[in-house]
Amino acid sequence: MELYLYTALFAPIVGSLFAALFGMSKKNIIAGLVPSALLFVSWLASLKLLIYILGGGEEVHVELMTWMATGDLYVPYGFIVDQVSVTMMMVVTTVSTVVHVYSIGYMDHDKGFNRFFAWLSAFVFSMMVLVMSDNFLGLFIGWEGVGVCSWGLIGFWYHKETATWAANEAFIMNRIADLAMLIGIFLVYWNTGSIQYHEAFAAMPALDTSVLTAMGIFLFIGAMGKSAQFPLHTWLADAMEGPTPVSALIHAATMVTAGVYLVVRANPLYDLIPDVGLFIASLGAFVAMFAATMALVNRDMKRIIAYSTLSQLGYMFVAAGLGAYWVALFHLMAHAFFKALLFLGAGNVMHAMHDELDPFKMGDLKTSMKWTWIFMTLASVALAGIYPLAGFFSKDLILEVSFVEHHYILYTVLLLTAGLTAFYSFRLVALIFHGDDRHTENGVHPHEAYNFMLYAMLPLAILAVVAGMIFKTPYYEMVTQVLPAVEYHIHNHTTFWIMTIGTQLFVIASIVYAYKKYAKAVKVDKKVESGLLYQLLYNQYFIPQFYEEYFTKTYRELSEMMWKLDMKVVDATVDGVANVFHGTGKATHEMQNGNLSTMLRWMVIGTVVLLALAAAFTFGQSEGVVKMLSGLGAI
Amino acid sequence: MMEITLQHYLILSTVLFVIGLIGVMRRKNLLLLFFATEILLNAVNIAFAAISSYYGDMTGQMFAFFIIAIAASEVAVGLGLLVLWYKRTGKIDLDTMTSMKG
Amino acid sequence: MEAIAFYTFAILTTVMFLITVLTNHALYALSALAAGMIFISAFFFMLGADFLGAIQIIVYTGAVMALYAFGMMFFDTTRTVVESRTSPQIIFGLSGVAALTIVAIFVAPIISGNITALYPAIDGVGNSQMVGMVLFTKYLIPFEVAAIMLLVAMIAGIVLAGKKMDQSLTLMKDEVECETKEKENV
Amino acid sequence: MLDHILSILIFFPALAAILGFIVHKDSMRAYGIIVATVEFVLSLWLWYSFDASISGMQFMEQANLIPAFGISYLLGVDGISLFIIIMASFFTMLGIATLTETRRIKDLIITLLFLQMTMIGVFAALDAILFYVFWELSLVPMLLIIGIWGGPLRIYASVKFFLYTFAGSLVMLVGMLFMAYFYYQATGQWSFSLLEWYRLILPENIQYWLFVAFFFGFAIKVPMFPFHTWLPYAHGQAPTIGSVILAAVLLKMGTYAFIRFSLPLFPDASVFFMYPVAILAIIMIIYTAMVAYAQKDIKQVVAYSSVSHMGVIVLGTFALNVEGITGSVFLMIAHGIVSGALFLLVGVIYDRRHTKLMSEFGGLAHVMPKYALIFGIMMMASVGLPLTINFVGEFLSLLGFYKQSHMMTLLAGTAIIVGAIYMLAAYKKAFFGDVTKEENKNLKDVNKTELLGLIPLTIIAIWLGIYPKPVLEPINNSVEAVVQLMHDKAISPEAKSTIPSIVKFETQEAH
Repeated sequence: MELYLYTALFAPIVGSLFAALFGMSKKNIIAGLVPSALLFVSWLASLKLLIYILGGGEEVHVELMTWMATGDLYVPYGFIVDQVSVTMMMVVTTVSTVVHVYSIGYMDHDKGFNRFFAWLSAFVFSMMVLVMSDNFLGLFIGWEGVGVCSWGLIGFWYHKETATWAANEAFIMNRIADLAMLIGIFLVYWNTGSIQYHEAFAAMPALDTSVLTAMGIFLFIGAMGKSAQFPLHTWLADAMEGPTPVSALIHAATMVTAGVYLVVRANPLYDLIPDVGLFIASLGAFVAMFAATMALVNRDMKRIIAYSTLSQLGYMFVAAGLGAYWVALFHLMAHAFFKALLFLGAGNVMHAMHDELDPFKMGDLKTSMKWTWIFMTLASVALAGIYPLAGFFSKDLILEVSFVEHHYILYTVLLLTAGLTAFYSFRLVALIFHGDDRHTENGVHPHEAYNFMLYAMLPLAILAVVAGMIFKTPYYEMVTQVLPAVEYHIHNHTTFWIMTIGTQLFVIASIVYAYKKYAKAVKVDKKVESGLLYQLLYNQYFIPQFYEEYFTKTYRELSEMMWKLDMKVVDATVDGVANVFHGTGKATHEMQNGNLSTMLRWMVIGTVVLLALAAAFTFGQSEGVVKMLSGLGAI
Repeated sequence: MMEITLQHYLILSTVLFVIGLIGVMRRKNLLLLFFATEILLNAVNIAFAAISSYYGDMTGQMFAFFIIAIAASEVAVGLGLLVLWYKRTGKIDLDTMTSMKG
Repeated sequence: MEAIAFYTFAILTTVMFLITVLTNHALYALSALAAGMIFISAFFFMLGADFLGAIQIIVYTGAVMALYAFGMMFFDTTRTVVESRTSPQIIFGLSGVAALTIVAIFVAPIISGNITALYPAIDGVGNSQMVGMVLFTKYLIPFEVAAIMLLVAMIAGIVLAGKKMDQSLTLMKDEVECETKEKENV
Repeated sequence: MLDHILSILIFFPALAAILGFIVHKDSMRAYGIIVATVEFVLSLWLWYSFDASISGMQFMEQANLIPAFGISYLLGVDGISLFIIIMASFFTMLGIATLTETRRIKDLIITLLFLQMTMIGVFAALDAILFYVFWELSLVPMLLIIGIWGGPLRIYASVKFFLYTFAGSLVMLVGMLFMAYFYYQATGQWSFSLLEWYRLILPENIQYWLFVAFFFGFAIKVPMFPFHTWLPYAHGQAPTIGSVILAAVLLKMGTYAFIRFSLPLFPDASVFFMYPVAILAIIMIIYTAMVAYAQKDIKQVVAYSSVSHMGVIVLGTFALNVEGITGSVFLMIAHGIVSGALFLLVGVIYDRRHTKLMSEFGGLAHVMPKYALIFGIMMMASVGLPLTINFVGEFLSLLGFYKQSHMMTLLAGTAIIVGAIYMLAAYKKAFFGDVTKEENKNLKDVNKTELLGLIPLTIIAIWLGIYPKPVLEPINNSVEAVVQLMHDKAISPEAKSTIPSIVKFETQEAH
């Protein structure tokens, strides 16, 4: 099995390096094909491992070599394939294979074609390291690795100011969280003596709760950055500046879920500190609602999907925070499929519309882009959680979890959010594909994407439909071998049915309302748009402006000030000391006027001073002085 | 009248020395400045001789002796230089000697 | 008796030296200095340093003063010396402080208490004899060095002062300059 | 020959430099490269023959210089100094090989070879006076390099560099003399040998004074806040080669000396001054990072980033445990490689455009993709990305210090944030966007000579990031010895408990 493990892990980096060889030359289709093929190999290897694990196999644990060893610290390159990581591996390889194939078409005309695949495969490698590592520091390698790849891919079109700005923003915000993550790792190391998962977790129950809480909080702050939780969420929407396949792979399916993965992975820790778990859940619910509201009014197709991702991440954190780790992971998986599909569909639309992102300038695309329409509608239905698509099984489960755990406030928030989700998803679908044609006037003549791109999307579409239904039971069986096996059933059948059907009806009502409002000619209601609430939502609660105004600008100004301080105070002090000497020299320069008479007078003054000193020493030869002088070596 | 002790001689020597110092500072004429330096040397000589005598040690006299020798050579060389300078500039005023200005 | 002699000579020497320092006439200064030197030799005799006293008279009053006298003739400083005055406060202030500190040091017991004779004088031996003994045993090398130094000084004095006694160096320099100028003009 | 390898390493370049005076100036470059390569091969041989399992000094040489005062010619290397020596010879070789300077090249190469002698001398010397001599001698070639081949403000910069560091080292010298005097008082004989000094346990108050005296010399060299202002000038005015060597090797003298002198000689004082020094280091990290962000000149960004990283090194050193000190020594190597490479990279663009202002560039990634790639890798190494060389050092340093103080480590850890801010901002300004300036449109990408210098550095930066063991292991062994020595020497119980003992079973028996 080790061979499969290494194949799954290293195939992507081989692909990346291969593509990098062509990085600076002209577009070469082979630079896209080889990484895709290698990713497929990686997928096959992961599949093999999945089958092995499903068949009740032992977890595969290998150590490649030592990384760092000093003092008591020992960090190997260790990898583990267990039930959790194999799930993640399958998600990552599946989505990334699809996205790679899709990108061959999507990036067809881009002159950075080869570079793109180098970055993308490197990202997959980092992600694999992240999920397969058997220790916190290995996870951190992947953690930072995906950060860098995300930086490179968001800023892929580096001639665009907005793209590079967004790339830097993403990287720096992630770094803030990474610091907390590092501190968390330090805490784990100094308290448990190891950063290997199993050793560290084994030592944790013996620790003080306050230490564990600190650990949990710091690690979670790390997760917050990567999963773009409030208040570190702004980078995700801006990250949409990157090419759309990137958004599909990184900012929907894989990287942003790393935070959830971390919490799931550290479940022995979070089980010990339910208070932190509750905090995570509350924050998750808040973000779910908060992001959904921003998605309601946004006019940028990709940002709407990005906010939707954010919202779904909130759901996952609710599940993870409440201890339903397997539910969180399950939603992570289902979400990866349908959200990637949604993004890829959006990519098709963008291509067709010549990179137009405003859905209000589209409309009636269903005639020219039938398959994209079908895929996106499917994905949206799945996202909305309509039976029997994937979203129903995973998302409804989270609602149930919160209900069963008696967190009714969370439940209400999530329920409302489910309605909002349905509304904005179908608002988007309705605006893009239905209604009147608003794009021809702009001189755009849409056409469907390449066939192979559509075929590439097909697996995701199928998975988005069936993932929930088919996978739920075997998945549950498998994962609960390592995660706490808690079944969430509402014992009262009546309640269960009322809730399920009620939720479904609520969601369907939202969908119908969205269609009704946007599927026909779009009327812009000026009154609503000038309203406070609309402005608040449209401007993302003014948080980006707030950050720009109070953090970015302050930091810039503070830096300028520091520089001035450095020059005008610190350096000036140094120069001041030098100037004192120089000035003394200048002042005493007068003494050397060349007049012998003056010199003689100075000589006499010197003599007098020396005499005075001699006298002083003569009379001052008390004990103390003698001691001091002997200390100086003068006597 | 009381006995003359070493202190008397030392104080006399000091007084003479200070007179010499006054001369050194006051004189601008090089030749007269030389006179002042002679006073300084003599003042020291008195001190040496006195100490030598009061402690019964010959070292002081020896030093006085060497100082006299040095004074003699100083006068020889100094006057030579003075003459040379006078021939070059026609002056032996200290204020005119400013070539060592820094 | 000794006290009377001491005070007399002390006052005389001080007055002589003060004249030397303060007078405006070079000739007065020279005469006063010569007188002062002789009075100082009196102290030497009083202190029993006969040899030193003799040397003082011979070398100072005889040789050094003669040299100065010749020098003065040479410089023609028989007339009143005109000097630019500097502020007397500084001069006398400094001198006063110097005097005070030196005296203070001299009277401090720590200095005068710790002296022992390095080469004690031997009883019954004359001063000149004594000087000779010490000079030619312990201080032989300094003595020889002093001799060489005197020789060097003599030669230096002759060379410095005696070079081209008949010519004015200043004029000579001017002539050279004039010649070059003339050449340029031609 | 192996017995005298250190002497050979020290004096071979100096000898070659003297011979260099008779070499014709056209063949001087080749001569310089050959000499530096031989030297580098010798240093590699040193590494090859180095026994990593021994924690003490190896290849020791001794000869009495002034026996009356116990001053001797005492050399030796351990895991701490070994790699800095190799790095010194490596960078001299690389520097000469990639030299683009054309003015007075003969003098420059001779100066560089002399500089190499002093650098290796500092790191190999085990006698305080010998150390001091090399320490001060190293100023002279650097003064010449900045003062002759530097930019428009070169005289000011070089004089500032010289006087500032010189003033600091004088205080250090006084400290050394006192140390020897105390040794004399304790044992009745003079010695300046560091190994002898190690055996001396000083009373605490004397330790404090001596620590401060040594601290001045080292801190100015590091340079620690607030003594850092000579560095931006020196870097700003120095030619590329000067900056590279200054950043890569000369700055390491200060931090190396902390580990060699301050910690083992004054363990109690080190514990006492741990927090003050750490506070300075933290100010240094954050403050200079902010200043770096405000810079307009890309070389100044790298210069200030150097200071910021040196802060992490100092912090790691004063963690006073194996993790931290090992990390800081490793970070010295890492910072040498990375900042050296960054200065080389800045030199590349300076050679083409004769300006270092970022506003003059923009969009360089379009015209110089290879350059952008290498710069990108080095930038990522500089911000401490895992699997690059800096991360190992930074992680270990911070990990070590976390044991001492949580809050301070959190503050110091902002290094990874602020570091990313200024580096990414600079990268964005210079490389991203459209090519706006006409002059930049036809810039040539890195040529073969430049690649010759940059590719090895890139490889090392990644190789040691992925597999640091060959370097980390010898360092670790020597650092363990240092920490154990400190633990044994510490007087106050507070210091004893702060500095961990390596020999675990003994302490367990004691309890």
